[in-house]
Amino acid sequence: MNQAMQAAIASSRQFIRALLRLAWFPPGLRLLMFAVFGVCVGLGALAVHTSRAPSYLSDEPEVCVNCHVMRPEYVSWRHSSHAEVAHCNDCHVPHDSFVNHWLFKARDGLWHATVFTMRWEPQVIHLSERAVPVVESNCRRCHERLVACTSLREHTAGDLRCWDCHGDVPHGETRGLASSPGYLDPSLPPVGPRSKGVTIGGRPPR
Amino acid sequence: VSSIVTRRKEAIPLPLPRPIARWESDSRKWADAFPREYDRYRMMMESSTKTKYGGAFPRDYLEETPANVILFAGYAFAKDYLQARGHVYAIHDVTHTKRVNEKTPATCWTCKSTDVPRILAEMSPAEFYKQPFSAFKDQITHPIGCLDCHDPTTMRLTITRPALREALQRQGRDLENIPHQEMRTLVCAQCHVEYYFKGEGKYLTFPWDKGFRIEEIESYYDEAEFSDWTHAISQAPMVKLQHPDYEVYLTGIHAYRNIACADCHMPYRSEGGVKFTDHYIQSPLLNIANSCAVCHRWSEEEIRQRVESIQDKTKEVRQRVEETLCKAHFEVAAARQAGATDDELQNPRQLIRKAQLRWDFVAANNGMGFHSPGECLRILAAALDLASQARTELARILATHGVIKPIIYPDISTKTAAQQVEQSFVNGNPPNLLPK
Amino acid sequence: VSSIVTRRKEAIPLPLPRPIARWESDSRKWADAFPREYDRYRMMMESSTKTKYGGAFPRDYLEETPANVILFAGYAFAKDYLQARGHVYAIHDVTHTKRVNEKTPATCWTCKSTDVPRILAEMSPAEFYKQPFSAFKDQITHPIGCLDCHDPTTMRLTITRPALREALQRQGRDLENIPHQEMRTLVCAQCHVEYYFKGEGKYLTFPWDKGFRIEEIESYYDEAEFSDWTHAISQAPMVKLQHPDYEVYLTGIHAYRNIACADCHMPYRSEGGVKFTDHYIQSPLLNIANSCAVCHRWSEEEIRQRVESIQDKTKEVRQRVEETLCKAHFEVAAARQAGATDDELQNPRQLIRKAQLRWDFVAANNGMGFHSPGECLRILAAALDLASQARTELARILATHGVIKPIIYPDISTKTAAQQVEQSFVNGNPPNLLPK
Ligand code: HEC
Ligand code: HEC
Ligand code: HEC
Ligand code: HEC
Ligand code: HEC
Ligand code: HEC
Ligand code: HEC
Ligand code: HEC
Ligand code: HEC
Ligand code: HEC
Ligand code: HEC
Ligand code: HEC
Ligand code: HEC
Ligand code: HEC
Ligand SMILES: [Ca+2]
Ligand SMILES: [Ca+2]
Repeated sequence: MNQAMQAAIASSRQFIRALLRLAWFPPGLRLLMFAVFGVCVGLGALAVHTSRAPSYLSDEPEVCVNCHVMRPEYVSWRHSSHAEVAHCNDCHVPHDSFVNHWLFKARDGLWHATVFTMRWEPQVIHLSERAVPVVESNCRRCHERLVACTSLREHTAGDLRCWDCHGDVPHGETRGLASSPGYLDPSLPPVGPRSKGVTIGGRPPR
Repeated sequence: VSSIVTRRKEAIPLPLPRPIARWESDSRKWADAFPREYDRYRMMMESSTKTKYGGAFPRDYLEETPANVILFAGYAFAKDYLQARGHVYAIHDVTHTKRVNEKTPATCWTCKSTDVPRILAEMSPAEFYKQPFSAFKDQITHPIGCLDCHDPTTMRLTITRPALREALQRQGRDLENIPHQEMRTLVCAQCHVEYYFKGEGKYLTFPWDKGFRIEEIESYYDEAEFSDWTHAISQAPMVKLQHPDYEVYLTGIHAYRNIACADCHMPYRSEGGVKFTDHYIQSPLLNIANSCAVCHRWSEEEIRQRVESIQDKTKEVRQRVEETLCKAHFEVAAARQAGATDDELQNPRQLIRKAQLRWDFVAANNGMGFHSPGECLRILAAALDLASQARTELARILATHGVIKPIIYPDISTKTAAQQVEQSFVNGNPPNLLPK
Repeated sequence: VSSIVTRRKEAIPLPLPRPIARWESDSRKWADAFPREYDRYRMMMESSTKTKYGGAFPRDYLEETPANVILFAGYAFAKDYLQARGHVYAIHDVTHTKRVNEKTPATCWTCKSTDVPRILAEMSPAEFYKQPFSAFKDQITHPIGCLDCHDPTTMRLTITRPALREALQRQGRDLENIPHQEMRTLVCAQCHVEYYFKGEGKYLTFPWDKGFRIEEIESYYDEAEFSDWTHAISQAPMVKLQHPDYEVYLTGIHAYRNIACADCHMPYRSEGGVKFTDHYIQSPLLNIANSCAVCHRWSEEEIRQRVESIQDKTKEVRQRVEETLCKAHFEVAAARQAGATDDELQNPRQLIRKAQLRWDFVAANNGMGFHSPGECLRILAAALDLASQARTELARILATHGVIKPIIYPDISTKTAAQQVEQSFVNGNPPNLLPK
């Protein structure tokens, strides 16, 4: 390591230290700024915790019921033949490439969170146009061998979607609020600063 | 952050309701405990909505279809007949219709107010029904509301009207063990059904003892030798069918799949994360997304088009029946003018009674055939057949009395014109119908 | 484990088909490449299946409904009219029906054989159609099979019959860009449609230029002043409608939801881990689990009951129309016997033509109304109205000629009785219909 480099490191250390101490400001303001910053970080952490934002990185279906508007879909899926074999993201996120997978996930996650927080959600939720081919390609991903000998192996314009025939896979025949009994089934896990551990319907998630 | 926290909080159920008085007929008093339901219930004040064949605006059935005036000649429905609007208007409308007069019995109040259950608890139904309508003007002030369908202590759905309890009991139903999903229809079947006033006591009765189908209802009335009025033009003994919504619904695909009135007319709604039953009862076509699209994942436009295409078909065939029936009524009158005897006219009159009973089952039913498209068309076709048979026979009877050319059918192209013709028959100075 | 491995192997796509000759009309030759499809196709040999209104057994329509004999009086359908059975019988049945005689044109072969596409490639359709039926007895030996619907080089669905191509082209359709799902219906629409023989050349033509609805087809025929035959009893100019399955289907809920003929009549089947199209084409009521229950998760019994309740309604109204129409035909004949002129009878005959055309649209259509319940009932109601109008007018015409009592309707309660009556009219010695 030569002199010049050591000097550079030392001066940047100094700079960082000054930055952390907010050395350019008067001490009173310094204190206030520390306080505000602390609150922001705290609130941010709380928001992240409350909305379970990190969980978006996971593929657990329980993540989706973080928002009660996803409850009917969760409940119907939970009781479906696919409950043991396919999770939400197996169907609702592209699996063709790593990039696509995460881009789609990020975009959908941010959009849903925005809609939810802004209370923009419609009374009845439908698949978005963008989502339709994604879901269908996932049906095919798992069942491609089965359908390989029929014209179903490819989708051409005007064709039926898989769920035009298999309408109950996996969300059942009746959608939306009508398909989930009661207001709260399953109940949402408690949230807030004092809540511990996540439970779904009284038991920890898988 | 606070928004996120509130949004999570709102998903927690409401506290238990505060107690509500046993006969609380004022729906506003229920609102403290159930603000969401009440707020939506109040929306029924809206009475200008329109769909192709429905909605809450006061469509004048006599103006829209002047044939109605002829078909009901000599009966109150020829005077005033409007499309129904929201439940909150029930008191206003029954006290303003021209169908009510001094002779109207109290029975007419039965389906209009939350005060009725209380009165019926105080006096027996038989006593209530036989009094005059005017006797209760002061005691009955609250329109249809919470107490009509709910038990205020448990909030469970309940049948408050004796006529339905009695009719179901006569069919051998165990009223204690009615499935919940069926209750979501039966609360409506307290009122949205065909009824008649039995005997001198004007006892409110549903004619279901032989079954719910029109043929069975007909044979019930035939056996009881019942008729509501004698037709002013044809002198046929007529039966009026009123809003047999429940009976028609029972024969449709949705009843077959166990879908209740409330599923379409009171779909679930979510506000702030709470799921509740939408108490704004109205045409589902004004709320397609919530009511139909739950089961039919088509676009709203596609759903509306499909419904209207069903309704258009019903309307088309209904019109064919109306034209044939009007002609038949006039032809009986013409045959009398030509000298035919009551004996000769006995059969055509019976055919007319049978035909119009069928037509009315469909016409008085709400939804323009949607509740059971196939059954409505089948019944209309039967009505058409019977009315046509009457006409063929009348052509022969007229010929026997020397009338071979077509008779003169009066102008009934507007409500006013039709009502003039109707009145002339009612007052005993009908126009000459015989051709020269 | 080995079982899983074999099952997976089975699911690997079949090897590319071995080349099949361009005009291979023998379906057995296709079997090497597509054994599953062929095996199921062979199942159509079964011709004893029965459902309430369908199935593959040779139901005798004339015996079951003797009214048919009267309605088709003077036409080949009064001789012999059976329920269709599987495609593999097409050659046998067309060569054994009494409807074929020396005057039958080759056009009748068009929808019966895989040899037809080859012949049509060799000679122009116009040339083919105008030859006599008998000219091709040796060349046409293979019943309906693979080549009728598939291109042997790509196995894609294809329209092999010029009549459909021409009809669609006249409607401005681009034949190169038909969605795949529609092809799953159009291959059937090559044959299961109303057709007529145009002009002297007996050119096979579908009357769709104004549209697919019965009113539009009627106005097409009226404009072309077309009629198939003159009715032997009423002398009305009649049009025969043949199996308008496609046209009726188009107005139904399933077409509205984009569901193809193949979805119900050729549902997917899975055998050994491979899903393929079931080529045993038959009544879906014989295979409810695969064909209906995939979309309708009800029990088979519930599905069957619902279908039959739709069919019962259609049957009921159909019968009403048949009775009215038979009477109308006889009344025209009676009026002639009483001295009425062709001029006087012009209007009733036109009404009869219109009514029977509508009735036949529903009656000749397979499925007893199921393919479009509402539309079928609407059309039958219109037929009933028109036929009844004819009868009312005929009662007046008869009266003008002194006949006031009901006429004598001959006994047509069995096929034999009806055919005797029919023949007496055909041979010019009809019974006396006038009452004393
Ligand atoms: C932050 C709350 C929230 C979470 C968590 C959430 N959703 Fe949603 N979701 C929504 C809202 C709000 C909508 C309605 C969006 C709209 O209609 O535009 C929605 C709509 C959807 C739709 C239909 C609309 C579309 O974009 O196609 C799908 C599919 C969906 N969500 C899947 C999921 C899955 C899978 C998860 C879990 C990985 C999930 N959601 C988690 C709030 C959420
Ligand atoms: C096996 C595949 C599959 C799985 C697993 C799955 N979905 Fe779906 N999802 C679908 C299909 C297919 C549709 C479209 C149905 C339609 O449009 O009729 C759909 C639709 C939706 C919609 C739109 C609303 C609706 O009902 O049409 C939402 C929201 C949704 N899914 C959320 C979820 C959530 C949350 C999970 C996990 C708890 C999940 N899905 C699991 C296949 C799946
Ligand atoms: C992650 C893989 C996966 C995806 C994605 C998937 N499936 Fe499946 N599916 C399976 C497996 C495994 C089974 C067998 C389940 C069993 O037998 O319990 C199955 C069973 C089925 C069945 C037969 C059982 C039933 O419920 O009727 C149907 C139909 C079906 N899937 C359709 C679909 C459709 C449609 C989609 C897309 C909307 C889809 N699948 C997406 C793995 C998947
Ligand atoms: C499958 C859904 C469905 C069910 C179940 C149903 N209805 Fe309806 N109802 C409709 C539709 C659609 C209309 C037509 C509305 C229009 O034309 O605007 C209608 C119309 C009506 C109307 C007239 C409303 C208007 O604005 O014209 C009344 C009253 C009514 N229904 C009562 C009932 C009753 C009582 C029941 C149960 C016995 C019932 N309905 C069951 C869908 C339904
Ligand atoms: C069995 C219950 C029941 C009885 C008894 C009853 N109604 Fe009604 N009434 C209804 C229902 C349900 C409607 C709304 C449906 C409709 O109009 O088709 C209605 C609607 C009305 C309307 C508003 C629409 C219109 O037709 O102008 C008037 C006014 C009315 N009724 C008057 C009466 C009178 C007068 C009587 C006594 C002769 C009476 N009702 C008896 C159930 C009943
Ligand atoms: C015409 C009948 C009728 C009237 C009037 C009526 N309700 Fe209801 N109510 C129902 C039906 C049906 C349900 C659904 C019950 C179920 O599925 O358990 C219901 C459900 C409810 C529920 C249960 C929670 C929910 O929303 O599903 C409450 C609370 C309620 N009603 C309050 C009221 C109040 C307050 C009023 C008066 C403003 C009222 N109801 C008037 C028929 C009625
Ligand atoms: C106590 C009697 C009663 C009960 C119970 C009742 N109705 Fe009504 N309903 C009426 C009367 C009366 C009217 C007409 C009010 C008017 O026009 O003044 C009416 C009108 C309506 C209308 C027309 C409103 C519009 O906007 O077009 C609909 C729809 C309706 N009812 C549906 C229902 C349904 C669904 C139920 C059960 C959940 C029900 N009703 C229960 C008596 C009743
Ligand atoms: C709770 C479920 C449910 C609701 C809500 C519902 N339907 Fe249906 N509907 C069905 C079922 C089940 C069938 C029978 C066919 C099937 O199984 O898919 C059906 C059949 C139909 C048909 C086919 C009948 C035909 O021949 O065209 C139409 C149209 C229809 N519904 C319209 C509506 C309309 C409009 C609404 C809202 C006013 C509605 N439905 C509400 C479940 C429902
Ligand atoms: C939604 C399902 C469905 C569709 C789509 C459908 N059909 Fe059918 N079809 C039926 C049913 C159900 C029957 C009645 C069978 C019976 O009564 O046994 C039937 C009867 C028939 C029959 C008489 C079979 C018999 O055994 O009596 C023929 C031929 C036929 N259909 C042809 C067609 C053609 C051609 C199309 C397309 C243009 C078509 N069908 C579309 C369900 C369907
Ligand atoms: C446009 C195609 C087409 C043409 C042209 C055609 N048919 Fe058919 N034929 C059919 C179809 C489709 C069926 C089965 C459906 C049915 O019978 O309703 C059938 C059934 C038959 C049957 C068996 C059932 C029965 O009615 O006894 C005979 C025999 C028959 N045709 C003879 C003929 C004769 C003879 C001609 C010429 C006058 C002819 N076909 C012209 C399409 C056609
Ligand atoms: C009446 C029309 C018709 C006839 C005849 C017919 N097919 Fe098909 N075939 C179809 C239809 C429709 C499909 C579904 C095609 C699609 O969706 O792409 C099909 C699909 C196929 C497929 C694709 C794989 C599958 O099963 O989905 C093969 C291979 C096939 N047929 C072979 C045959 C053979 C071999 C014969 C003769 C024994 C034959 N077909 C006769 C209409 C027919
Ligand atoms: C080349 C002409 C032709 C084509 C293409 C055709 N059919 Fe047919 N179909 C006929 C004839 C002819 C018969 C009557 C055979 C007989 O009775 O001899 C018939 C009979 C039938 C029957 C009665 C069998 C039974 O068991 O009841 C059904 C169902 C049927 N066809 C459905 C279809 C469907 C679905 C398609 C398309 C996938 C189709 N047909 C394509 C000409 C055709
Ligand atoms: C036109 C209707 C239709 C469409 C579209 C359709 N299927 Fe199916 N599917 C069926 C039928 C019918 C069966 C039942 C076959 C059997 O059990 O013999 C079936 C069976 C299945 C099964 C279960 C097979 C078994 O052995 O249990 C799976 C998985 C499946 N389909 C997946 C799919 C997928 C993935 C798609 C979309 C690419 C799709 N289907 C599109 C009609 C359809
Ligand atoms: C590929 C899907 C599919 C198939 C296969 C199918 N249907 Fe349907 N069916 C529908 C749809 C979609 C509707 C419209 C109602 C709805 O949206 O649920 C419907 C409506 C109906 C109705 C309601 C009409 C009424 O008014 O009663 C009946 C009954 C019915 N189908 C019977 C059948 C029968 C029987 C079969 C088999 C021969 C069949 N369907 C095959 C999708 C299908
Ligand atoms: Ca009555
Ligand atoms: Ca024809």
